[in-house]
Amino acid sequence: MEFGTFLWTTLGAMLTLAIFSFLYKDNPFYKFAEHLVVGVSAGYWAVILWHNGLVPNLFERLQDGDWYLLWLNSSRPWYLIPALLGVLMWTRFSKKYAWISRWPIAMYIGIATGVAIPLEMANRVNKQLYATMSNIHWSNFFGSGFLDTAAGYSEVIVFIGTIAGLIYFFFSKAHTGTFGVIAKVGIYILMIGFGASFGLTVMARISLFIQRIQFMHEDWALVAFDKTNPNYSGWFPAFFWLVALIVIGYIIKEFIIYLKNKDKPKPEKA
Amino acid sequence: MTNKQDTNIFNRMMSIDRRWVFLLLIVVCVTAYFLPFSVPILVEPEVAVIHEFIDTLPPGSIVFLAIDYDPASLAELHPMTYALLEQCFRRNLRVMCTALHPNGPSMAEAAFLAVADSCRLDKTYNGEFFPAREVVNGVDYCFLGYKPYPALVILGMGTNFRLPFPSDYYGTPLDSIPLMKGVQNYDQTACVVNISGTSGTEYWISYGQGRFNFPLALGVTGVMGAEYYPYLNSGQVFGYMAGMLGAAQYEKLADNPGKAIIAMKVQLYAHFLIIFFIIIGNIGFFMDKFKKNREGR
Amino acid sequence: MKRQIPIFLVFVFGVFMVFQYFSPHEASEWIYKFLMDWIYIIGIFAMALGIWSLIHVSYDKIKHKRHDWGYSVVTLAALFTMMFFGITGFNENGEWGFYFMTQEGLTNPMFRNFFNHILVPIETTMFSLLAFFIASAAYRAFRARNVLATMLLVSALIVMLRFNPYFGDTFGFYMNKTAAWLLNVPNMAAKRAILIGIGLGMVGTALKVILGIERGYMGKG
Amino acid sequence: MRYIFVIFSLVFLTFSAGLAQVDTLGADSTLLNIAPPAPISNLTVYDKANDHGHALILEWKPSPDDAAGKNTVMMYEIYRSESPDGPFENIGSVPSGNSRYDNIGILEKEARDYIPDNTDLYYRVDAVTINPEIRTSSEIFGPVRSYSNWFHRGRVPVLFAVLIFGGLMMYFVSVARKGAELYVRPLAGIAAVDDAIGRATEMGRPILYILGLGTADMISTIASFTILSRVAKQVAEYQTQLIVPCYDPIVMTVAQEVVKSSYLDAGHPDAYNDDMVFYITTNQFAYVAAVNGIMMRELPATNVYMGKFYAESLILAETGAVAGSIQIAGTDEVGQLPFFIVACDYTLIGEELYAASAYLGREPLMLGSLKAQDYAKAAVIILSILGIIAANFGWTAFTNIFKVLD
Repeated sequence: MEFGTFLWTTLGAMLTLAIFSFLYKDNPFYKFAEHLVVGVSAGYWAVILWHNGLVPNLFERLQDGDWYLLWLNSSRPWYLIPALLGVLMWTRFSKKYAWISRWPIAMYIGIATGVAIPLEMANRVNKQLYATMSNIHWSNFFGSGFLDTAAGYSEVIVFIGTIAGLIYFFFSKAHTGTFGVIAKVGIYILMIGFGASFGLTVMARISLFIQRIQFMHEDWALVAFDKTNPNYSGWFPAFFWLVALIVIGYIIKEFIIYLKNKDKPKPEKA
Repeated sequence: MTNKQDTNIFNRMMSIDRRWVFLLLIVVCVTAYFLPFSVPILVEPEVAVIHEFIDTLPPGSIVFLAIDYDPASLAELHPMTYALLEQCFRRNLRVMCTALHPNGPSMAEAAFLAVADSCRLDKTYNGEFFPAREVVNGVDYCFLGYKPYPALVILGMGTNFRLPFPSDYYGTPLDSIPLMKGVQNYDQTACVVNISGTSGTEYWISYGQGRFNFPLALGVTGVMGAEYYPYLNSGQVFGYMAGMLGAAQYEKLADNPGKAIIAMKVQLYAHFLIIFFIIIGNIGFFMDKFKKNREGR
Repeated sequence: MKRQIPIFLVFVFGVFMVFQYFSPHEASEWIYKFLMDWIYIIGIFAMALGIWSLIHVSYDKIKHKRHDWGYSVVTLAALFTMMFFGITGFNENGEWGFYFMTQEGLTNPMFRNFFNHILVPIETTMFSLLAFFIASAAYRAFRARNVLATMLLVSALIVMLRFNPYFGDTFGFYMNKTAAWLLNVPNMAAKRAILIGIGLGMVGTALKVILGIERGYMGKG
Repeated sequence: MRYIFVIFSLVFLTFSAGLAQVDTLGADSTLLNIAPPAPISNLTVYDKANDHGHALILEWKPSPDDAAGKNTVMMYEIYRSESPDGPFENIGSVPSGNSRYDNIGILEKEARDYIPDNTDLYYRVDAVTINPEIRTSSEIFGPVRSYSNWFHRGRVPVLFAVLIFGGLMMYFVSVARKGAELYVRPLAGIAAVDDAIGRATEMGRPILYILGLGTADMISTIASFTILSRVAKQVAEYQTQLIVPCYDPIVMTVAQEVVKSSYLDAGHPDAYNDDMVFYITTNQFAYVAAVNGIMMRELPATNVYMGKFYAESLILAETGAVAGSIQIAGTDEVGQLPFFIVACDYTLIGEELYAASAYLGREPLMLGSLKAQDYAKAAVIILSILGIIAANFGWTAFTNIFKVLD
């Protein structure tokens, strides 16, 4: 690895540690990393939207027109409409004409809600409804072995659970009597489902942390001491120790502050 | 929090500062990552059957390895490839390999290089001693490389490997590769193992196994796990490994601990730690309630 | 006027899009795609408002020397640096320059470095904080306070223990089976019930918006 | 899944056909001497239903030598012409074992795969062996025409669902308008919103309102705008501080408008300024980093999360808990609900998010729409019970009524 690349990796490693330091408390390292990433990501996004959004979707479509004719002579002049609407959004920069920006927003929301109505009805209601109308495997009702997912009784439980869950979501009826009992079953099913999916996610989240350990270990620490690297020089471990020193220094500083404040009464946390 | 000076042990158990949870989790994960101890791993039969199958092949048999993944799913799938390749070379089996994913060849090459390196050392697996050996390209393995249109390539190889791949990945004509002598199509291979992070698996099942009836084993990512599991029950696939769990099981079977087992070690102890904290919290909660009830009376 | 025209526009475009779904005709699809382009292009133009807001808030902090104003300098510097690298770069002949209409900026080595060594590590590390938060959330919230909380707790515990090897083969097998069943049966029922509910809620809200009953998004509560 | 894969492979084979032949199978094939396979039979071509035109579907009976007989068929190549005498152009191929080819054209005239509508077309299918020169052509089918359809028949159930639901909605809104009392059961999360604003005022700390990662075209974000307008109005009345960091510029623009008019309605237009609602960045974890910072520095009394949330839900909610804020969440993202339920004080589950605006406003018109949703749910329950009975007695005629085609 070249030294320049290693320096960049070192920066990545420092930023990684800076973010992890937030677990202890908000601190200057985290604040720096946070403000840096906000600026970088906003800039990145602006550039990407320019190059991959505006240029191909608008400029290239109008490029065969002439600016002094307001691109009206281009092959697809109708793309001037969204461009005009986009410019209308900028009336928000003025206090007096800001209300004009409501027009493009209204069109935006009108189009979005209009698209959503049939689409969501189809995907979330009609298709799920059709999916409940399935054949229960009566021949395999008791399934094979312990808690068989494919068994008939499991399918019946899915069906009953769905109905009970839906009943829980009734707004205009109090949860009393039989109705209340079914609604209660519904919320139990929801909670069991939520618990299961919480438990399932733990593994994926721990993996994310393992990957960060791997990054710090293999991509950074090992490289810093890799003498087989043809570009190896004393600067590699020097930068490793520099970062290590900063970390240790910060820990010592925090520890001293902790010792100083240990005997003082803690300020009441509101 | 409501009582100022209520500092009995149960109350403390209920309100451990979360920073202790964080610190312990870091300690546990980092320790488990770096310390070389082992954990038992529950081996499922669908993984064991692959290991068993390859272990009992006569020396010189050809295992066909299809590597269809890219760096995105490398973490889960590389351990499978490594353990499987090492097992094959130690058992003196020969390996043919394709990569029908555009980014697959670099994955396959990395695996061959790393495993060839590892084979240069004497090792003992499952109590059996294996002397060091040199793994030679063209003799012990043949890497065919990448070609587009997986369905047609898989079908073509069913007639003759030389049709889609007149020469291997490094440009050597197949006819001048020692391993390929007398090898025409899948009939001369013992089995096909598809390690895949893409839908390319579908092609191996329907165009490969479906047409040419070779024994097919799958290694897939955890996300794809549930999707292809039914093929195991229908008998189209004889063995199945899914995700990091499957990879760790294979490493365990091969007695060749690698990254998957390390990851599982971390996972296991991290899970234990979380469960430990949940239990501590609940003990505190119940004992506190119990005590308050008694005091109340 | 200021309020009527937007409501009218929402109604017209909304109703048109509802019926567009039922017509696969070429003409209808063309309009659909064109209107989707509108949304997209309006969104990009609005980005200028977003960037302006970011600059304005940061600049305000710096100008009035508010608490931690120094960090806002970092934000602004990073923003302008990134935008500068994004529109400059080297073309095929290795000539440096400003490239607005072509994509040299995206391959600018500094642009890539900022992306790979600042944005990516911070993003992935933020994401990995979830490992810690999932632990602390579990510790704090999984108390058997009542039946509901107990159910949440027990089903999460079973799924978390599903691959535990210390249970031995028999008990481990039952644990694994139970976890798989919980994920495929009650979880499935819960998801389906929620999805249908959400679907109706969405359609209801969207209809209210189109019909002008719901005007909260226009600030008419 | 399988069908998706088949369609996928068909589509890419269309593009690849000519190339694939040379590229993958060109080697030494002249050396192979194979008897020509039997041709396919019963070729039929028909217009693809419910589509935008420019598409036809071919079906045939496979060659007897496909996976049986001499087993020499490698693939089928599809040829098309505008006249029965040719010239026929190769437009695609499918691996053997298939007996269907969807010839989906590109809509632009300049494209290679353009299929003209309302024009006579002729098709032929060749059974091709491993040696591309050894092949057998089928008989020519035609003429056949492709049409564009004005109405999608497969979506009729959706049309009915939308019309009936819309009708219910209009009815109950008009009932409510006439002044009928409509009951809705109390929701804990909703009551908490009022309390939370009061609490913030007492403590003199701000309220943090997060609209989530949705863009303004998502209905959950639009629902969140409505909730924001109610919250902002109350906040303005209590003279508490409000912080709304945004992820999307349009969401920011709309939210500014919403908060501004809420302050106006509450009679405190001067208390509003545009910096209460501000943009951070359109990058998930950079946004989360910044919001986390705001939480730890401003220590809001209450965090309200309403809208679309992804993996960041738990990061936000746990940081909020560290900061000691009361947290109220609502999302329709099913995967994130467990985390909000675990980490927040109150969670609006799925549909409750959409009901929240009606609850907060307590306007009869809004409550009318809740009533319509309840009736629709009742209809879904009844229909699914009827449907499962029908399905298990084999009355597919009933269940098919509800089937939606794409």
